[in-house]
Amino acid sequence: MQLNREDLHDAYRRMVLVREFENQIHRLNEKGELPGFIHLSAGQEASCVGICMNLQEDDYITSTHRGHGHVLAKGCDLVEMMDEVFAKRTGICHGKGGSMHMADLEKGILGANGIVGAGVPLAAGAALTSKTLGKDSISVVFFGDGAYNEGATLETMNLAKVLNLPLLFALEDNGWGEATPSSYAIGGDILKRAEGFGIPAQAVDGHDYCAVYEAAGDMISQIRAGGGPRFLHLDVYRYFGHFEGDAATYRPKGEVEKHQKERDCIMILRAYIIESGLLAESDLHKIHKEVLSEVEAAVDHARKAPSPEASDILTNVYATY
Amino acid sequence: MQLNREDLHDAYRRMVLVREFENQIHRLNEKGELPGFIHLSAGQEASCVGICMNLQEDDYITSTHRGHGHVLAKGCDLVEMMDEVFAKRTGICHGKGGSMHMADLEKGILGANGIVGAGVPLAAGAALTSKTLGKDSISVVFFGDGAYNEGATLETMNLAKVLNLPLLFALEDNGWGEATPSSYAIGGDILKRAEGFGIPAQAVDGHDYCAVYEAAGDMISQIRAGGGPRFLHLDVYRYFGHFEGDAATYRPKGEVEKHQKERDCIMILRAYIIESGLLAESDLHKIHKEVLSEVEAAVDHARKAPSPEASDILTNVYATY
Amino acid sequence: MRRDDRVILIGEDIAGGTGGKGEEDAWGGVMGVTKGLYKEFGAGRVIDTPISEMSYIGTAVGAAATGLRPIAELMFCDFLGCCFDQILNQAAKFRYMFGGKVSMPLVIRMQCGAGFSAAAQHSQSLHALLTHIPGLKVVMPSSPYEAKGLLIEAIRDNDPVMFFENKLMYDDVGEVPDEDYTIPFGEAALRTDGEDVTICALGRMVNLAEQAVVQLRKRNIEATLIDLRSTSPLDVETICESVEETGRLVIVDEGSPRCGFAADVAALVASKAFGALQAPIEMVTPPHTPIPFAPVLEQEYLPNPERVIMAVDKVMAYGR
Amino acid sequence: MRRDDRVILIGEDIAGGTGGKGEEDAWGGVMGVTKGLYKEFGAGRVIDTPISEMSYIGTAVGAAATGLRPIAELMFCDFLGCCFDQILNQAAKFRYMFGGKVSMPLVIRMQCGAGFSAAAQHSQSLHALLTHIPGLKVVMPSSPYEAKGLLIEAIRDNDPVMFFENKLMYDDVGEVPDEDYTIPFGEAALRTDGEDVTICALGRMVNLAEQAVVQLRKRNIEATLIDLRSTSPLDVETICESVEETGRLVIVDEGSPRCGFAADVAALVASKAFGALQAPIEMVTPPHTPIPFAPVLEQEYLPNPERVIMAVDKVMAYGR
Ligand SMILES: Cc1ncc(C[n+]2csc(CCOP(=O)(O)OP(=O)(O)O)c2C)c(N)n1
Ligand SMILES: Cc1ncc(C[n+]2csc(CCOP(=O)(O)OP(=O)(O)O)c2C)c(N)n1
Ligand SMILES: [Mg+2]
Ligand SMILES: [Mg+2]
Repeated sequence: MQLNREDLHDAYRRMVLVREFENQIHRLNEKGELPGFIHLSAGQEASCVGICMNLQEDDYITSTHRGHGHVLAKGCDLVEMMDEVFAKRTGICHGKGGSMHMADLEKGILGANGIVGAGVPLAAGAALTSKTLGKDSISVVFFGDGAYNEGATLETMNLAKVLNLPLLFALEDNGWGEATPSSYAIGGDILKRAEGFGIPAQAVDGHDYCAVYEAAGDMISQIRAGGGPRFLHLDVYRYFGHFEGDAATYRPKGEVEKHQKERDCIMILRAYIIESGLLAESDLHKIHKEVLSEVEAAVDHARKAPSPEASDILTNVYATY
Repeated sequence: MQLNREDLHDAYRRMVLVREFENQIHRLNEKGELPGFIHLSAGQEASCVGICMNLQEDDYITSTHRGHGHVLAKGCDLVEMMDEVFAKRTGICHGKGGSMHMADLEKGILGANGIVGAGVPLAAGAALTSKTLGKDSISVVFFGDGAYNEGATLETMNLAKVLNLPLLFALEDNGWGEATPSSYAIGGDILKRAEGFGIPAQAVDGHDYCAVYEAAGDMISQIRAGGGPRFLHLDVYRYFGHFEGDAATYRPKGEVEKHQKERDCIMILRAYIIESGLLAESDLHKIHKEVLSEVEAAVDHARKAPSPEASDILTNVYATY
Repeated sequence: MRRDDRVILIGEDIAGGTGGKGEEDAWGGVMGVTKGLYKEFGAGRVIDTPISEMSYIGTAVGAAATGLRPIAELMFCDFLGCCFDQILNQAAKFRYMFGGKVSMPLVIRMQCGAGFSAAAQHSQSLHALLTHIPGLKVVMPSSPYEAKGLLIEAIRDNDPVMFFENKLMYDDVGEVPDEDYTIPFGEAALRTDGEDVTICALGRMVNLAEQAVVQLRKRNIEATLIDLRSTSPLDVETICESVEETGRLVIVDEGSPRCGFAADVAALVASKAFGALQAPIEMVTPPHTPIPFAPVLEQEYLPNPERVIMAVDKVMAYGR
Repeated sequence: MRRDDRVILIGEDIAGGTGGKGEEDAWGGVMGVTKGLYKEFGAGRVIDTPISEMSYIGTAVGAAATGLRPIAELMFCDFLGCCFDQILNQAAKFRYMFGGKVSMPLVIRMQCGAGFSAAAQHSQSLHALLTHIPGLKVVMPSSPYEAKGLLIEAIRDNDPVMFFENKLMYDDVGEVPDEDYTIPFGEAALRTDGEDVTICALGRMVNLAEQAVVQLRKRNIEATLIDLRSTSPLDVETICESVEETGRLVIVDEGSPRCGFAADVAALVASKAFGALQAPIEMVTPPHTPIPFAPVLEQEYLPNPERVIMAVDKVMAYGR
């Protein structure tokens, strides 16, 4: 695999953007500035970015309750997203959706989703659109280890196989569905289950951006070529609790810190880039600084942005009534 | 395996009973005597009887829309069943259920079910009761190839594995879900899918009573011993249309007749019994005659039985209101 | 479908036989409604699915959000339980949750209605459940003419339309023009016009109420019979205007009574046209029980013209 | 659970951490309601499940039919969409379909309610959907005292009970006796007694209506405030008796208005106590929209004491 300088620059920037967006949200939430339920994905960046770097603008994704990374990586606008978590009228959903429902259909983003597993058939639908209209676009469904046990997910693995849909199943296994370990909740073997539905499946280290990028790239080319659905199992780790406020005592003490020190996905990519010589430490530093000020600026924007008007409550229920 | 004379006698009788019950219903329905949707299982008898011959009275089963065979084999009363399809007050559900909802909780029969796949979690529930109360009883869920693609089924395969429930998944693959072939609707390999959930799985020729009896017997002992769920794939064939009234033109012409001539499950058992010398042809003939007159008598009973009273409509909605 | 190739059909056995060795278009849906479309449009646009309602309804929802105009068939509305999330939380809410940035040109066709002795799991009329959900449109035609006009409207509409077809009406015969026409939602139709009492109904209940109206006319009771056509949007105006004239309201509905559609209309009138009401509102519905199998019980369960007449007599007698 | 070992708990993260390397009873449900029970009763009776609502709710249904008394937790009632068939077609109908030969001692606990900015998929109050289904009982407590009495009643009841807990009320504090007591379903409680107007509500809405009642009293308007406690069975008698006295009815409900619970009560009164009504029935509910995320919109969405007062003023002003 040969990653070029530009791609690496872009990938690194996106990963840092997701990370800093999440860190910022965490701080804002602790200060009590943000309403609603918030699920952060910090730690899992190599997965969403590694996959989305393979996608075209007209490809589709569906995401989860833990969706900031996916939608940022696919191209949601940072400022609009920040406005949305601040519940502002200028937000990407005009303040009606919030953290769990970020969407941008024009960029192929069918939305984060508060219902575990619900994004899976929706992504199959987007894939059916591509197939029916003869487009070469594909769909990616991001879902968690917990969602792997939902009927909607399992049914759709079969349906996607039967209809030979251009769909990548991206299972982000962070080891937990809320407080329940995936080792408890998933019966059998993860890859064999997917293969049992006739879907070629592969595991990849979700902390290693390059490995994700490559594995997803291979699968996506196969899918784009009409090969039907593929299944990618990504081993990832989330740093914060299940949602903001979760003390996460179900994890052994020190696990997070150990992980951050040894297996942080940004750290690993950073080391790779520097070793490859394609970008210098100072370039990465600069990216980081730029991202930080972008995020800061977004927060400023969001704080000042107007709230929805009371009358907005009645709009957009129907296209026509 | 050593099947004794008594068991074979009983098995043969039950299979013939199911067959003649179904044939009778078919004729009655053609004459317009029966209300409602009716799904017949004639042709598939070795499966339900071969499995139920391994069950105790306190074991549980759940069944499907095509449930006459399952519930007869598990011990539902013929006369009460006939009364029920005739919509009589003396029916097994007092005329409120009909063909699709035959149940007898006292015999461990949680009901036929009009919703494809719905019996699967219900059977898991019965298995959970056994496990929680420390009983050695187990549950069997009968379901079709079509039901194998339902979320309720797939979720429950995982749940049963995770909770290590005493549950036998009995997939009766008659090749069709309504008019859709299982070869089209099932992605991947049937056994591998079950194994992917961590459930030991095996296929058996569902036309061969002895093979079914033995395979199910092995699995049921393992389950009873606390081994957790098992999965049995039974290849079967239905003679009538999907429901009464279906011309079944999706099947190639002559397929049914060919099957009846070459692979009929009663014919195969008959040949085995005679060859084994345990029962004579005349014994079998006698069984057949007895069953026929039993079924006739049930029809007579049902014809004369009283219809429900109008006031019955309001009873049994709640235990207490 | 000829007019717009973004229109697709998706469901179980809507062709019937896809991939098999026998006839590939054997069924055309469990009632043969879509028969022949497979032959004309092929497996790419008339899509037989595995028995996986959550998945194929969700697929239709996702397809609708991304540019197709899917018509999904759910066979029996009783199966809503197997795909409800995709309707309740996805199709109905996408447009609102996403700030109006998406359209959902989706139609879900499904059978409803008792009378075939199909028992508790194949006879329900669950339009009230869907009417309760903001973001959905809910339609139930009362004749072949209405069915065509409302279905074409549904296909061209950009919101999720839940289309109920009473299974007892597939054999109904009626005048239907060959050409395309649409019937707008939320505009009720007057079947009969009379000044003594207003009767509101939907779907097959309209025809049953009409039988009552004919009987009543012989006794010089003149009823306005309103075919509501859609429950969401609902033509509240026409109902209230009629009640302003007649002062009496009877609602006939086949759904369960509690939090049902009859109650919905009654409540609207009791709050918006109370001043005009001269008698209690009468609701003719089944009892609050599951649907029994036995024909004698099922007939007891269903509304019928006699009960409509009794209800009218009751409101006419009030206060006189 | 101490009293009867057939009582089990089943759901997602009701222990929280089962099988993991950290704390095994980390959560006790998403709101910590069942915390501690795992330690007392163990994994055999406090059962963490995979995220598979259809399956574990169905498992609870099957277990209830065969002798256990399961209390399943659905976390948010919004997730009804993922297990609806087992409630609509199985739990609710078993007893009837099988001719009375089975009991279904099942409780499903679930959160409802907006006010946490949890947006459209985590804030709904879907009691009307379940009230529409014959065979279910539906309960919503209005205080800690009520919650305990109604929950114990639910556990001992032999029918499927759908138990709604408003997520804004988990921190409410109130007097709760230590000993066991039960509160029967279908018997409403009078919070206040007054002769000018009847106000009916459920759950959190009772408390909100009480604030309105206190305000109204200052203006010498005396309201009877009825806490209905359960929607199915419903205490129609108490409602109608009160309306016979006051002649005026306001219903406050957090569910969607169309085919909702407020409409249900209004329709019952408009048909059964019409003669007593002196004013249109007023319903205070959210608008017919999904639930918005932004707090300003969510406040606009929810009923509040001011709107209750406005509704009372309206019915009081009528005809004067
Ligand atoms: C249908 C449904 N069931 C349960 C929940 C509650 N819930 C929200 S997130 C979550 C865990 C999901 O686990 P996983 O899929 O592994 O995603 P992760 O949170 O680890 O990213 C659960 C149970 C839900 N939102 N929807
Ligand atoms: C949830 C649900 N979806 C669809 C149906 C309609 N239906 C009834 S039987 C059937 C086919 C079932 O196929 P299979 O499981 O193979 O059983 P078989 O009829 O072959 O015995 C279908 C689709 C149903 N009853 N329930
Ligand atoms: Mg996870
Ligand atoms: Mg089959």
